[in-house]
Amino acid sequence: MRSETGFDPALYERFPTRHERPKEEEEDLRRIWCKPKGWEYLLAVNNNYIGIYYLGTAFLFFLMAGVLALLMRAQLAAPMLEILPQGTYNQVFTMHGTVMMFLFAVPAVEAAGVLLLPQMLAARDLPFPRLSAYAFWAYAVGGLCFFASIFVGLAPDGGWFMYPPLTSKAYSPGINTDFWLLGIGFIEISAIAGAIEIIVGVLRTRAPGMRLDRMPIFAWAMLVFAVMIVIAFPSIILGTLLLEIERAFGWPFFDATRGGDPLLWQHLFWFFGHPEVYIIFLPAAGMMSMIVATVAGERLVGYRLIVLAMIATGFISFGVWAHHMFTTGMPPMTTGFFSAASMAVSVPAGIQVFSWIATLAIGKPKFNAPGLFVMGSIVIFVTGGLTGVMIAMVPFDWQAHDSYFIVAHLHYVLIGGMVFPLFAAFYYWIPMVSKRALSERLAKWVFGLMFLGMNVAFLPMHLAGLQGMPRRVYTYLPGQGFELPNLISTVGAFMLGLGVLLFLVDLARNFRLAPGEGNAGNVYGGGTLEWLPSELYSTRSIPVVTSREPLWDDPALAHEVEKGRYFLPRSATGRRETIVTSPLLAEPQYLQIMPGPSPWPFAAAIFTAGFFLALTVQAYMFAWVSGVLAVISVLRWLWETDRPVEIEGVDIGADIRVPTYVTGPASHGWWAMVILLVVMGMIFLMALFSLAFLSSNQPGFWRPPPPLGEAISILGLYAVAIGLALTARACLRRSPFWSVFALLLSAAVSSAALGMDYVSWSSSELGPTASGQGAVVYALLALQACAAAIAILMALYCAARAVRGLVPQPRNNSIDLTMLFLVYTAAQGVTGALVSRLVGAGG
Amino acid sequence: MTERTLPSEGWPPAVLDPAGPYSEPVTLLAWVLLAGGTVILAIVLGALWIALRGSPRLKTRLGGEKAIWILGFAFPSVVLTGLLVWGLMLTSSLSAARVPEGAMRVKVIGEIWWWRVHYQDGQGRETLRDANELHIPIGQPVLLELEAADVIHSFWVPRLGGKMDMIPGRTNRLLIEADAPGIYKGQCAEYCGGPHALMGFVVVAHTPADFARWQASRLPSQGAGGEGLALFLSSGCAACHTIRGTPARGLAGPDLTHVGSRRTLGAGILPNNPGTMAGWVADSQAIKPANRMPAYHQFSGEELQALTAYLVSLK
Amino acid sequence: MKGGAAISVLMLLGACAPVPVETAPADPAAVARGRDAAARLGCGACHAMPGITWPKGRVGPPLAGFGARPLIAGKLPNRAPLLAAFVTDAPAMAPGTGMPAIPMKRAEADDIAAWLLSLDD
Amino acid sequence: MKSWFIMMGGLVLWAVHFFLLYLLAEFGGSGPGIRLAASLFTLVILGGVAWMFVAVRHKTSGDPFARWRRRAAMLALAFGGLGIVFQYLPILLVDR
Repeated sequence: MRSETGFDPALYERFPTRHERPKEEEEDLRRIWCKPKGWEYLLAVNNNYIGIYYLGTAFLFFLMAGVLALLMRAQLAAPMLEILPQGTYNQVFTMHGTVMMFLFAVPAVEAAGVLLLPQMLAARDLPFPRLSAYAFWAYAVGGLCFFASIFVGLAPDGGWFMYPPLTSKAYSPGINTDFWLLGIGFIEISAIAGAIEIIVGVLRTRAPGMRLDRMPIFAWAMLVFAVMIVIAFPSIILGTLLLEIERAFGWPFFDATRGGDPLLWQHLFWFFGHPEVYIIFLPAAGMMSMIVATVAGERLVGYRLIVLAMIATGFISFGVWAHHMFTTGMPPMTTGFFSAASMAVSVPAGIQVFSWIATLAIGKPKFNAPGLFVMGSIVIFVTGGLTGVMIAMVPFDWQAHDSYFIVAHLHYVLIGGMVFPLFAAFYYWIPMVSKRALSERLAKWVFGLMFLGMNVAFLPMHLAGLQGMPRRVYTYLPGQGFELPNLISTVGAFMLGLGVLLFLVDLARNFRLAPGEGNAGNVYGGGTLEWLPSELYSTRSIPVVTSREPLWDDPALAHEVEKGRYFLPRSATGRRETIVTSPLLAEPQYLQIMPGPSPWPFAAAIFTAGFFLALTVQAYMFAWVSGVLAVISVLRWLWETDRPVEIEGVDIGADIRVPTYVTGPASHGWWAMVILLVVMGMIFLMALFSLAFLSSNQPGFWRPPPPLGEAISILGLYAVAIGLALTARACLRRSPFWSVFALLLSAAVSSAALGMDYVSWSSSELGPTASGQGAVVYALLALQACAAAIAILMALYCAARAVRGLVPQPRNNSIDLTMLFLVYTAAQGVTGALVSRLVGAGG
Repeated sequence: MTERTLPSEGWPPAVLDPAGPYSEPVTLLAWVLLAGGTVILAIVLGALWIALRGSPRLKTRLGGEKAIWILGFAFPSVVLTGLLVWGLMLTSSLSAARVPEGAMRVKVIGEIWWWRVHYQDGQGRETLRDANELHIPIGQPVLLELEAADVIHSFWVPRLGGKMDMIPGRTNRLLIEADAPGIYKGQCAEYCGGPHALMGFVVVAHTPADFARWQASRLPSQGAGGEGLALFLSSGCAACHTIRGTPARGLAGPDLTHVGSRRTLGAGILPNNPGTMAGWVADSQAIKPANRMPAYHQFSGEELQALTAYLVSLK
Repeated sequence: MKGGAAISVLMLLGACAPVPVETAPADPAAVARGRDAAARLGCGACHAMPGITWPKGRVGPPLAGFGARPLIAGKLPNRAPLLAAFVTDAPAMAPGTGMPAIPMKRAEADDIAAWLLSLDD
Repeated sequence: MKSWFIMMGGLVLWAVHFFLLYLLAEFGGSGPGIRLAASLFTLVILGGVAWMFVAVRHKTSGDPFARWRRRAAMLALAFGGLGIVFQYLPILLVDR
């Protein structure tokens, strides 16, 4: 494979160029990527700002959820204390788990990706900066409002896993549970948005020459992470949607008395919930791999092994969800599958651990702050991994499940696998964004307290679990031997808290945020591109990458990059831009023009959060107004993008010319749309699984579906819709108006097909509240209605653009993407119409 | 009746102190896993130590892909394969998918926040109803049919076997057996809201002879009746509780026909004596907040006495 | 407050009982055994008791400072033998009370009485 | 796409195997028919692993990325193969 795109690799030889670059180029870049002033900080979209905001907010949630943990440990210090009353404790433990998982862990690693990836890949920014800004603000505003529910006693109290029927309207009548279900809503949206951003960013905006096998390991980790989010999150999106519909409208998805099944929720939840653990762990492991190499002062041993280990983890982690359900009465053989996969998934983890140890062994490891946290992390994570193997054994899990043994295990895994690496990363990368590094002297204390505190807090919990102490208890009776382990745990928890407090002191003393005003520099001597001198526009020029640690291999690189002797030493179009490269070999393909700061992503985020929060407190009018305003804001932000550009091809350095506008499968927009469609497809697939699951578990409630024959005309209509959508793309060459007309017609035909499907079901006298079958069938129709509504909106948006002359010929991305969405909508409709009539048809 | 009330202090830990054939093999597995895990942790720590402080010769050995393959792939693959085979065979032999001959059958239904116990004969016909206490003979496997009336609960007696969830709409099966007479503590293991922490129960294991005597004593109430019974019937207690042999037929709360003979009150949390009975009847909310029985503030001292005396007499 | 309470207790005692108050110090071992017995029997189901975190029943009076109280159940002088008899069989000593007779050993009752009388603040 | 499939082929095969086995058990139970089907399917999948191993191993190309991709594929086959064998054990050893 000499070339992926026809680009001649020999062209790389032209760099570094010889000539001095004009001074104005650098001033132009500074002006174009200028610093926000005053309230403009709210509108910033540059990853240097959004990344920091994002990480800071995630860390704030870590601190707040940590305080909740200390409250719980205080309550459990001795038997039958009354520091937190029963009801409050139940809210506090629910919030601790929810906030740590949804508002800290996932956003924190996503934030690290947003902050670090462009620098590491030497891109000017991530490909969809406004989407990053939107994802951040929706998360920050929504998350803070959600957290505030605990101050007014309205926080959810059903546990972070929210098992129905405890969380159904009958047993949780208040709006506490709705806070969880809707509160998780915008976190799901923001996670998916971030994942799309990261996948396209990693695959398409790498510096030229950064082939897959030269990609920093952290970028690999983030790629696997983002793909996993795309596959796993749809399951929880569907789950929360269904449970909220059950609570609001009484559709019995999980109600066993009406043909639903509480176990369906557990499958949907854990199909997300277990990969979630690896979603959190992999980016942190990626950071570990980066930091270990620098700490050892040597190249990472087993780079390829680690890459494949991470990909294998990504795969196999989707085969372990039901190991949270070994005690639900699943048939023994089925538990065996999940036990086997749980064993298999520990092999890649072992590979990574021994790669880190091997790297330390060949180098001369330094015991600096990142080094200490890396070593501590290995010890803690391995301990957690070993107890993980124990509970992967089904008979042992029958005893350990839902006991404090699990609490110990999961904290070892998450603190060792994510929190310690994150602290290592704080120490390691803060010099990149701060004028001053953190204190090495204080770091030893922070590490000591955290490491010791962690072990003192969680080691005794193994014992408490084996003694028979169940999880999620607000107190325990005296005389069972639980007193001593719990008291020790509480002492340890406060030691851990003290360590974190000391870290805050260090931050307050030394952290001086200054994107674009110089930084502490490459304190630890890292070899990857994020340590190139950079400003708000990232690096002055974008280097040609010839190895995994370019800074170690080419000591002159930083200087040459700074002098503008590589790709894109100026703004070629006078706007924000970055080079889009090919996914495997990173050959330059075209120049992407990027949107700049805008109030609209911020507005869209505020209204999105407003929509969900208003729904929670049942202010329906306000919710709908907010929802409509959110959609308008999104459309308004898109309106400025995808404009026709006059400059057809530009010089991106050394007379290499690339186009500035590309359509079709090579464009970054196409990639993002395809990923979004994968997300929607997964949501729909999980809904189809729900239908099949209920039909096999609650056959007594099953009614024969309408005959398959009724679907024939529906299928025909959907086929027409697909044909029209494809025509729209083809006939744009001739006329934008015919093209838009075909799109509108396709959307209309799809809607008509959906209408026929609906009529066919409603005349079968199966209502959505009648049984689990009815509920899922109508949920499928509702999902289809959502897709159809979005399709109509997109077609109308294209029509509006055509009217204003914003649809250039012969190809246009807005038209392309709408076409893709319409084809998907029709395909989803066909699948739904067929499967819903086939499942349970024989019985 | 010889009774052994263990473990009172949590030592040895219940999971490592098995009392029957459905917990013993798991304890062995637990010990092997704990010991093996410790050894492997020691190996990793040793390797980390060598990497950080070892001699150059050892460091070179550790610092290559070969070491990663051996320690990170080959070794775990072998160990895990062995464990998996053992685990699967044990799963197969302990699971209630196959019921041994002559097993006693009991249906246990989880309620918020107590346990309904229905004894059955060999054909699955109900023979006796009780609550919060399970009596079994030693040396005989007991097949539990576990159901839930409201939300998900989980049945767990660590010394007699693993846990099994009780899920609305399903009947899960679990086998337990005790080797020695005694009282074995149980606890709900699945978070079920409110006072989930205070949802306990006890399993009482008898010798076969004692068990037969116990069974014979489970007749409809021969209690004293009188003022206590009258109060019970007139104060609304009967709306929720059944006392066989009286007009009290309520089904929402625990069957009280033999409440006086139970070891505990409030689902495994309080000792059972006239004092605790009076306290529970008058104000159970102070003892187990949010439980479904309201506080009864209307009784005079004498009335509370009479009611307590009656309930205690229901042996 | 404490001084005032002590004085009023003394005045009350002086008013109704010419005999000097028994002040024989209780055996600390008996006090400890008494507290354990009270916890084991679940006296907390009705009474909030010092040193016992659960249960904190509200049916009967809290027992903090019981040793300093002049009367048992507002009726009987608060002295060890009477108190031991009372905790064993309250209805016999104070008809009309809600507190039932509680089966316990004689020694347990003595220990509980010693413990209760040691609760003087 | 081809590059990705070569690199992750072993794991893709694992995924196909795992989900088919799970769906068979979830919707079909654990009777002898299901076991036979699962066993045959496992054989096919293992055949696929072997075929990929042979096909990828004999590719000769001097291009560094292709070489890297090939060695990555071997690793994926190792992880996937181990997983597939693990996945089949319950069919052999668990009787219900």
